[in-house]
Amino acid sequence: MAKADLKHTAFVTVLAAVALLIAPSFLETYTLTILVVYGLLALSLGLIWGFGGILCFGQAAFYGLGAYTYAVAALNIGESTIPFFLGVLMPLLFAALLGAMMFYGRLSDVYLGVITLVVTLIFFKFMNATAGPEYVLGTARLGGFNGIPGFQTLNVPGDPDAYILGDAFYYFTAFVLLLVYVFVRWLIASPFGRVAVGIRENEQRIELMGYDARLRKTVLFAVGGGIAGLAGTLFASWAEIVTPGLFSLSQSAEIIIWCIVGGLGTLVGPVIGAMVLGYLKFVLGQQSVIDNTLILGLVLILFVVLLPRGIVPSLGSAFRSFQGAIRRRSRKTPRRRRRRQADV
Amino acid sequence: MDLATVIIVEILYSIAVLVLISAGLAVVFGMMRVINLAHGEFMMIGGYATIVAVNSGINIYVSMLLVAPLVVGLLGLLVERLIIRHLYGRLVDTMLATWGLSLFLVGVATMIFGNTTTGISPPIAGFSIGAYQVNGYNFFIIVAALVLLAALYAVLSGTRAGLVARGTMQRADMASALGYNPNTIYMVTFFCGSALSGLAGGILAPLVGLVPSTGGTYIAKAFITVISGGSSIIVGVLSSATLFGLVSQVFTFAVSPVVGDVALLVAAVILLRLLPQGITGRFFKGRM
Amino acid sequence: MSEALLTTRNLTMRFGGVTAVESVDFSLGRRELRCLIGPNGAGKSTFFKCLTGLLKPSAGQIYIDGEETTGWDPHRIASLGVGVKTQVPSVMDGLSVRENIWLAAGRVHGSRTAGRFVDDAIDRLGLGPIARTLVGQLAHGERQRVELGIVVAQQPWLILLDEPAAGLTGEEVGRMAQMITELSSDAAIIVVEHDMQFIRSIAATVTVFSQGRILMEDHVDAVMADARVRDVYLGRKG
Amino acid sequence: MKIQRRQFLAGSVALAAGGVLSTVPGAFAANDVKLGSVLDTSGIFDAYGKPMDMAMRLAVDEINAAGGLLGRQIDITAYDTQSEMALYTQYGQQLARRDKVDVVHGGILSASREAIRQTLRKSKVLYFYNVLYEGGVCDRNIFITGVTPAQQVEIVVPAAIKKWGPKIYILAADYNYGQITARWVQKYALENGGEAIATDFFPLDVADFGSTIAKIQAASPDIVVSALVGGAHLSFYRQWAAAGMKSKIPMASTTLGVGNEHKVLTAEEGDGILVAYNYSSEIESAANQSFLSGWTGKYGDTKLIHEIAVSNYQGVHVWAEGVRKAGSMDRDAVVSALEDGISINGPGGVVSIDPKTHHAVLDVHLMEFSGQKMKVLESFKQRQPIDTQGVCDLVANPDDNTQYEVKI
Repeated sequence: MAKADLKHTAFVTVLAAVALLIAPSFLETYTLTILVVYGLLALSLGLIWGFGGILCFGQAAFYGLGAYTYAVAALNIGESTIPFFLGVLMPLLFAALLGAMMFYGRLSDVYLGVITLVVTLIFFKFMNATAGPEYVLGTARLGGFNGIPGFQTLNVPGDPDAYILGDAFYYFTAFVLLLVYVFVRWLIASPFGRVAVGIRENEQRIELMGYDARLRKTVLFAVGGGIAGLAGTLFASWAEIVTPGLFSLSQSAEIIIWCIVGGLGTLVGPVIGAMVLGYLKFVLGQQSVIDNTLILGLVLILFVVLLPRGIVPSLGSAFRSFQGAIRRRSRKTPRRRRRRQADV
Repeated sequence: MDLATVIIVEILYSIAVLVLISAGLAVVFGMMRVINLAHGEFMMIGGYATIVAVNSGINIYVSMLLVAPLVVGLLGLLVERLIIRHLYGRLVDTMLATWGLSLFLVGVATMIFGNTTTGISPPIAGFSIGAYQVNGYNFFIIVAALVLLAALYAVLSGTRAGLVARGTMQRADMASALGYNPNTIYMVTFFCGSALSGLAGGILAPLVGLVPSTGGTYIAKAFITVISGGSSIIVGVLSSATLFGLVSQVFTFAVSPVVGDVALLVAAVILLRLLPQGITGRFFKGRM
Repeated sequence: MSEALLTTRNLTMRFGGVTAVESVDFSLGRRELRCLIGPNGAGKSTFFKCLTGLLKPSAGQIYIDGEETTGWDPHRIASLGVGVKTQVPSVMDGLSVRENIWLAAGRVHGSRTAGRFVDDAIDRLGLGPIARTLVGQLAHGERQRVELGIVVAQQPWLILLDEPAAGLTGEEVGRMAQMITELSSDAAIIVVEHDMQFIRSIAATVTVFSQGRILMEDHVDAVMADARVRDVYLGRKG
Repeated sequence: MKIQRRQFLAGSVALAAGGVLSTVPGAFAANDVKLGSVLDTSGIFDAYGKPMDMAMRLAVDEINAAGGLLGRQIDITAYDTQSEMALYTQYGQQLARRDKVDVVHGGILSASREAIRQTLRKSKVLYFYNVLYEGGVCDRNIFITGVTPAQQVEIVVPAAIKKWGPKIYILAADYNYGQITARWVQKYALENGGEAIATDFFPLDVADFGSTIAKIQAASPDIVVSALVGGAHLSFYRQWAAAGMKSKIPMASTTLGVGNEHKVLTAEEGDGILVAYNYSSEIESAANQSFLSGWTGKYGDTKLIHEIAVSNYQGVHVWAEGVRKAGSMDRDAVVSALEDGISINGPGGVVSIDPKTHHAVLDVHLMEFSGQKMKVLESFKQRQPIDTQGVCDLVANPDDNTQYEVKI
């Protein structure tokens, strides 16, 4: 099993590396960079939702927190190495705290959704209300609705004047995405990850086996928060400005849509979903025939109703059932399974 | 003294608004275990229906109290047939699909009405309490919320349909055991819930500048109120609306509207942490 | 009963105004096989859930192997070495049979050596042919066996089984009884059960619950012969 | 529109083919002048963005019809940022690096300007930000043709105090613009014998002002000055009128009307509110008449025209004038030409560029809402951007690149 996993991971990583390397001949690297960042963000939710069964309506909170942490730290410190790590660490710690509060309180389902949503809203409202001069962290004004511009973007560690920009920045983010992908695959294949999947499937059973589900969910949630924060950090460096819009509900909605469209229970699915829809959004921005929100909404409805497992798993199972037909083995409809996964 | 009266009126008013904006969502959630995240957009459409009706010469009360609920109720029927009924029993999937619906409706409204703010004037003049002028329409809203709660109570406790509804709330298979088609019940429920959303949208339309994205400002509050209230429709909504209305207004007066909003949200987090099943999951169990 | 493995003292569980379990003093010896019976609502399932930690008792104490476990979370109780099978098969539908059992074995034996115990459990329960099938696709009886496999793989010294024979075919019931008898050579077992035939076939001591209290405790044959038991249990069951 | 659709289709096809998309707007002659535009023409800010887009296209049409710039036609590369900040960064980079435009006009909110300003500066693409804003941007690569708070406040506040009395209650949107404008109101109130007795800030999504209205009454000011922004805040004026306050406490505003709010409010709700802007369609001048008839010719009616649409229109013409004077498309040449003291005669009056700040010197008109129109009471010629002038001098420090917090 571990061997098959390894093979799978290696295969996907190499394929993705090749795709990311040749992509710049088709698209500008600044567009590709943001698509990769979106992919990373989708991966964070794909991990905790698809493999831990934790539906977080507020993944944007960690994304925004990562971006703001980086921006504030970069303004204060100047050199980007420490801010970069803080941008991952802060959301990770915050997610751990929030997760502990929720999971040790035995909240589930809808209530989990409400709390994460509400926490995101609090961030959104608070950040929007920080326009006054009294909201200063060190030398960084939080800036309210207008956000924080003009901070140091990513540089070669130790050399604040050697900016990582343009193509170099793209290759860096692509490398980060692959690295995180491999890390997450390893995590899922590890005993910890297997138990996490067990929790998604049946939390009570896992508890009755003697595992502490609360602790494991908290850890998984924190890892997801850290990855989202990493995406936020990279976004900040790409956009050169952070605004409260990062915490908005529509941002959270988009992450969920990416995962649904790409497919839950896989890691590649959400990443692909994010990239495809992210690109679609840019393309749609160049036309004014149909309202973009309308299209996004329609995509979400159609996927939930017609293709609830998302693109990648559907393709996968189409392939398997093709194999299955050859081997003349009958299987029960897999639809039931997905329903369980989504409802945990 | 006058100021105290004004503040009390404002608190009652904000509780009433929470009741109005949550009622439709609560009915659908309480009866069907479906969370309709397009609820805010249903309200927005109720608002537009009212404005269009008023502008085409229909009496404002007729527009708010009749046209808006009817239009949105019918829309709800359509939505139930096309989307919701494929997803019964899948709470999270319905949330996602209705989220998609909400985006879709915002898009449609934008294409029809544009993002320009529109609105109508409230039909009731302001009057004074001592040295203070207050918005007369606030009283209309407080009365509307009271009437709505009373009507809900009357229907649920006094009619045959209400009995079936309460049965269904307790156990989903009760209706079919009693010989009713659950499909019909769900359809009727969703119609009523949507109509209530439309009504709320219609009643609030004269107070706010309406834009297609207006729904977003309501959904979060309605969602939080309903979930925190728990599964009982009337007691749940009333208790959580009272709590949140009180908290947010007190902080709004004492500090600022932002702090009021944040206080409401923080109160919700604390409440859910302490009572993970909502208020009526712990107290008033089994009430309506 | 000087060597009691599990005792409860004055155990009480109330839900709102209803007292489901009232001042129960219960004791189980090492390697003892005990059945709990009683009519619906007698409190035996509530009692069972208090033992596993799924419910926190309102009053009273529980001791397992000398430690007080009152109010512990299920995972702490389980990690003492207690295996639990719930009423409705509690398994992980999205994972294969093997993965289900591996998770159980992995916690006790560590992920490196777990494989051996997994194979062993699969063999003992005859799950070999379906080891790679997703549990969600199995029939009810097979799922019951998978859950038992999960329990077995943990190698517990105390096993709590809630209605293991429910919904099984005649042949499967026989196999389950045999399995339980086998297990009882290494572990103490509590079985909550309705099926008198089944209880007879494992020939155990029986504790009868009625209205939240223990009505009597004796060998199955004596219990069956008792008039009070017939009144509250068999009589009502009709 | 047609071109956009073609782009859309091209994009979709490219998407289907796995992202094979390198040149989208390629259907133009190579030596055309390329004007880039980034505006929110959809999403919550489209009420500002759409008319701005229309105004920009009208201005370009006029220039092209008159023979273009330096004998070359202008073609437009326009992106809709969908009211989302991340898309500004995206399209800003796209305009500078892929489309290689000669100038960018656009940005609405200050945040959107800051999202693209540095990118355009680094890529040496001239940038025009044509919107009423909080002031203080000091950057040689940018020109700003909208009014700033001091230009408005120095006119509207003294007029209001003279008319109604000294005690002022300030309501402002809780972001840079509102915060800074509120301070200017406080300053000019003091200088004119008035006093700001209270200042409240509201996040942009606050729509319920009941408690605020009660608080204002408790303070009983002579005037309410509002710098509220957006659709949700419009509720304030409605609730204010509904409470019967309109006849009791008069109001002045620095923002109401910028998004055509005077046409959304009824006459009863709006009448009598005092404002000061660069433009009103009621201005009687030849330049305005020809602008209005041009707009009618292109779009049918003039109801969408608003303050910042006119700013955008004037901005495009200012830029064109600069190019003509420079006789070249070279950025540095155009900047120098603009710094030389260019002026045009726009619909809102004469617009000239202040070389020290790259901000506009404008006519500001004191106006009053009346029957859903803005009636001009008095015009003030050529008001200097004194707020930004206090902190910024690009003649002395051409390498400056900051948005100053204007000192008051």
